[in-house]
Amino acid sequence: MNSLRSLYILMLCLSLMFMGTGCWDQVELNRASLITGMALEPGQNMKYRVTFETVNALETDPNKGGKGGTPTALYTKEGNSIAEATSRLNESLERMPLLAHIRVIIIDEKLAREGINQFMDVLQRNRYVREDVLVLVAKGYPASDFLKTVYARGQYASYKIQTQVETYRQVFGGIPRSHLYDIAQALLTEGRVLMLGAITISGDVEKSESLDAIKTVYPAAVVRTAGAAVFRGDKLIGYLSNEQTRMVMLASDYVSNTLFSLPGPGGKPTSPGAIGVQFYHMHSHMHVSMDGDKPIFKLHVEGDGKITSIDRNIKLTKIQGFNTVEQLTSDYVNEKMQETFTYVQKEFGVDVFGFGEHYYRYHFRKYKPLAKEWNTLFSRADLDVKSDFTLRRPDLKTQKIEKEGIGP
Amino acid sequence: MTLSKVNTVDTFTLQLVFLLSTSIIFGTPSVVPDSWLVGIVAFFPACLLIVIYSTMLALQEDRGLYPMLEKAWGKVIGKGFVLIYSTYFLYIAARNIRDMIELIMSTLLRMTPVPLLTTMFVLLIAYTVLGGLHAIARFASLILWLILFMLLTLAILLMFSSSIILEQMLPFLSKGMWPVVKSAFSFSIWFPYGEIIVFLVFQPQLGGAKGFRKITLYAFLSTCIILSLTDLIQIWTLGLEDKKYSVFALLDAARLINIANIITRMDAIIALIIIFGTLLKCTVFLLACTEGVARVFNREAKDFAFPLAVVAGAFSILVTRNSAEHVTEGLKYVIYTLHIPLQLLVPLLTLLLIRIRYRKGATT
Amino acid sequence: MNTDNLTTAGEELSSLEKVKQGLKDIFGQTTDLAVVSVHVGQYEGLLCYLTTMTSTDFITGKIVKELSLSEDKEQLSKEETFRELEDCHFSGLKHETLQNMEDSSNKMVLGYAAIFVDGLPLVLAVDVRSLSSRSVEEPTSQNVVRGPKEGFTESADTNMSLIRRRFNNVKLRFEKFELGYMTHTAVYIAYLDGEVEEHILEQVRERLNSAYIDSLFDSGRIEDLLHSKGKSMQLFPTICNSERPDAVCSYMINKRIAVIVDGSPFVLIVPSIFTDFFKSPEDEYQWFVIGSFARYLRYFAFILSLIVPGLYIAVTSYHQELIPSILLTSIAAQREGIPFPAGIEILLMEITFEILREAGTRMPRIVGQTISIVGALVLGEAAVQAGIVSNINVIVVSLTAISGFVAPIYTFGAKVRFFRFGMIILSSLIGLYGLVLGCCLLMVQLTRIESFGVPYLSLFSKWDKRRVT
Amino acid sequence: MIILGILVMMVLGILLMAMLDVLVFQQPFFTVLVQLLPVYPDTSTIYMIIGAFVIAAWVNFKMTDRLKKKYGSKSKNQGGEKRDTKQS
Repeated sequence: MNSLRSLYILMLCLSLMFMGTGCWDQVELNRASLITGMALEPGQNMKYRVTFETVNALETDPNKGGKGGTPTALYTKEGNSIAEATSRLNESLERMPLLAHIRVIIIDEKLAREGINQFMDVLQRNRYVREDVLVLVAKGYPASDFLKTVYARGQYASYKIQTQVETYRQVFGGIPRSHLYDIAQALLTEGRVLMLGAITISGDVEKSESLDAIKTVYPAAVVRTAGAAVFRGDKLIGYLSNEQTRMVMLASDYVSNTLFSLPGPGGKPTSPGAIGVQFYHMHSHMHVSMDGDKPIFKLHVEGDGKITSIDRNIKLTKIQGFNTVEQLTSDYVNEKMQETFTYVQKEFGVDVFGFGEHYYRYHFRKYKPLAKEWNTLFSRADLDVKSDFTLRRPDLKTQKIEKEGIGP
Repeated sequence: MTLSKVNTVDTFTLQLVFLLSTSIIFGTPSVVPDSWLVGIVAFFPACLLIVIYSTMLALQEDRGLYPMLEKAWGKVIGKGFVLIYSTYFLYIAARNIRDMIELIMSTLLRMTPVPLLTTMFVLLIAYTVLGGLHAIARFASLILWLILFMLLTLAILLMFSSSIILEQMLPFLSKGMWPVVKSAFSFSIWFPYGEIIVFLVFQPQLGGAKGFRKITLYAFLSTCIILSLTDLIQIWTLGLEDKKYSVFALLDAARLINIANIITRMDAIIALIIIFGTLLKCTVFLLACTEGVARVFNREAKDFAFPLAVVAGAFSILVTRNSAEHVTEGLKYVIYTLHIPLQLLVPLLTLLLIRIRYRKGATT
Repeated sequence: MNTDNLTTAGEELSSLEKVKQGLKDIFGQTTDLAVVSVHVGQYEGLLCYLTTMTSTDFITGKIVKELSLSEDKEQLSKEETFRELEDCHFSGLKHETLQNMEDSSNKMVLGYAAIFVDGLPLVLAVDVRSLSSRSVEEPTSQNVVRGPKEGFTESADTNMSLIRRRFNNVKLRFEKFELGYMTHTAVYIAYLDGEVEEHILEQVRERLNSAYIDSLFDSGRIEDLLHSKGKSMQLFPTICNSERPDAVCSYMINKRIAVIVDGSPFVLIVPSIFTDFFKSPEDEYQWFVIGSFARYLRYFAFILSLIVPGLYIAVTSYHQELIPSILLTSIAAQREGIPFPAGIEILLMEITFEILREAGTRMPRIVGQTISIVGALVLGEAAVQAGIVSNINVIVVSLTAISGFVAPIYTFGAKVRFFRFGMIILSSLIGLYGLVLGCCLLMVQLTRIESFGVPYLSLFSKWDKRRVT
Repeated sequence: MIILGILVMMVLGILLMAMLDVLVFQQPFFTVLVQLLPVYPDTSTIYMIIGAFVIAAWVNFKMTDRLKKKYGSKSKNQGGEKRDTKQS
């Protein structure tokens, strides 16, 4: 038996030796670098130019206190496909690229106009790129500039852009859901149009490449959300502003809390006496019906919120006060919705609101014959918006603080 | 070792985990949009299978499948059929190992050589086979808790990360009911439910005809419910259209979990749970195969465990060259050439033969 | 005279000289052999005993007083005095009459005093055994906050009395076995008649009778003997041991048998299943919610101590996509300058921890405190400062080490630490897949073992009567 | 007998797979069989099959028992008086 026992010990040592070298799939953390952002642009002599944002781990850790270098390093590679560009990354990067932690993919405007479906496949097929990666369209600036912006506290650009977009959607709702998964979803489902978030830069990019850009109070260049990019099929056809995107998102029930500021009685948006109404739970239901060959869209928006500011004196102690504000908000929202609807009909002629998808899901048989020319039908349709909002409470003050008469 | 009955709850869990384990990875083949209906529709013809098998058992005082084959077809042909069934079980075990390895290679590892992974897995299976049916039944109840817990957390986390949209299942029966019924009859009845024939082999230990009928009915019912629920979750998250394009639908559904960027990236855990399931399923198949081969070459069933397991591993590498061949073979050809004859025709013929042969003489 | 004496030493014991010579031959020059000439009735006699097996005042108090009483009786023949001595004087003590020298010497070794009468072939052996043993103290290895503080001691008699005192029940049975043909140690099994499964009792008796070992000093030795025969290497212990009489009694109530070995404070509980190793008696004395919470905590700690090092290696060097990005960047930042791969680093720290633990137990108590200070501060901090080991590695190793000690039964904890090394090696070879295979192996092993026909880990199946393993 | 069993199962398995491949690839039986045999890229399956046969031989000729007899270790609890050395 003891000969067998010595055999066991020998095997154990063998496996230990094996362990030292580590086997096939082992990628040591200090011999790998995280890729957290990608910017896709049309290349000069190759089809695509891909800029990778790699993270220098020591810098991103504030309490670790790196040597003050920039937390990220950008590498640009050209290739006839995204996969080729990624595999050529090691021409200049010495470590193994880890694609698992990509947060943001920024597509250049020119590429988006040619159609994004031709190069999207590698991102959907690769197991490392998660489905909840943000895909954004760069408006007005080349895509790689967005990764050049620098921020304090060791934050890297793509982390900042992702958190900014997420919080903006929660607070205001002015940017659509534009994850990788939504692209596949939009391209496949009937009657649904692809809408991606658009971002732009305010400030001058050249100055913001080095760390001293964040020493000034007013940062040199800041990434700003710019509403939504509308696609016909997979080709970019135009942009919507933040407010219009919010209205479209509200129609397709993606917005839960937002704030409307109703203009004063003067009729012009800048007239004094505006009222701010904050909503926390908003829902919208659609109903699509065909009248002959003209579709009728009924949209019912409900909201539950509170009054945040009144610039003119409305007595909120009386029920009448609340009713007037609710009436004002619903008129404002109906009017804005109608405005956006006609703008989209004229400008893009593409069903951005999701009425087609609703009709496809709930009345498949009726929708089937119309499927081909739904967009033309959409641009002829008319919208009937009904919204009822309930405002619960005026926060801390009953009405606007003004002196009514003499004495208390 | 006296052959004592495995208690009923353990048999139920064994059959349930056996039916659930591989069909969870791929779900019912999404040839038809409403694939979750296919699972439910396939339940009723599957009961027909139970009826055939339990009458076979009742006729022969609960002796296993192999003695019944020999009794019905006589010594030589009977032994031939036993060998055919053993190869059939070995082949399915090889296919299951191949499925699992495909999953591992596309979610967890990349460059590790497949033969090494298969050999380690196969040696583990052989070790479990040595344990005998009682140990496997208890192991099944352990895994059942794991699988149910995993499915539950998956559903809850998906709900919290608000990626379950009920509307996505909606164009309900857009192509009408007939494709669903057709796919139920041509695929789903054989794939998860038909494989219950393996349990005919261990009948003396699993509680005879009456027990078999009752337990398998409950097992089929709960499998049908759990499977259609998993399919529903996949459809709710991925949408009817997108489900066709993902190789591992449950995995893609699990990748959508993202709660405040902390509880995210759960897909590897799904892959791990499926390893447990496949381990159990291959063990049961190999146990049946070793039983058959031992019966033909009249040696102890335990001796065949390790060699046969390694052969199954070798077959799992040889069985297909690429996944397209794997899928087409699995969906179309294996069903017509293997599942239908061996799960339906041969049992029916054996039934008739026994009834004719032993109608006149006393039932020996 | 000497020669024939040797041959006939067994049968005829008439003259005292022969007896003395016979004893000299058997016992040699052991200093603790006492041969005292004494008066039995009116006749000369010899009192022989081993001084180490009894206390002197016991001998003077009991035996000598009785013998002197028998002196002033009237004239009786040798047999009557011997009978009278046996019936009335020593009736209180356990005694036997023997014929030959070999039996009497065997009895003397077990703590009996042998009384020879000149010219009478009979020998009276009286039980005078009274060993000084440790008094009942608090158990060292399994202590509880709320619960009795009594622990078992080395002597089997006090252990049995501790158990009997808790069971004022006629059904409690003790059975004596003798093991080890060199040491003849006494092994008792205690059980509640009617409660215990008959076929388990049969197996235990059969195993103890057929046990073939030369010496037995601690109950640990017979643990693997009590295992079922022919089973290959069992990864998990199937016999639970405990130092606390209340724990043993609570086990005995739900159908267990206690095996008490003379000379070892650890009483074995047979058959024991997986959940017994996580039961500490304290759980019953508290509110059941807290008790069960503590128990689930132990299960969680058991799993933690097995899985966490393997998981750490797999996640940092094989599947980076499994952990959120912020956590990964912070780990990457810490591991920037570390020379070793994660597997070797964890193994290094585990081995240093094992050395520390071993030194802590072997080191005499007073110096023990320094070990923990040296270990934690010097090795942990210095290694991190020197950049050999990363911070998170120290956290992982210490977390697993501590959670390894949560199992109430020490031997179980020791085995779990052994599996952890296996998991580390597996997960550093092929990542998470290896870890899962390791878990599968353990789970398969768990569900396969049966201790005495009782399934080791079964959620549903009750005890299986007919299985014999 | 075990080696024979394994051989039979091997042949039957390969025949089954070849039959299925004939159906799937619609090629004649022999070309399919050649592709199926453990030639590149599955050369490792040859080692596995050889391994299977080695284990089968090992179990068939009860090598472990022979090895035990040959260098059976002097287990500790032997020795002492010449009792009947019944191995426990």
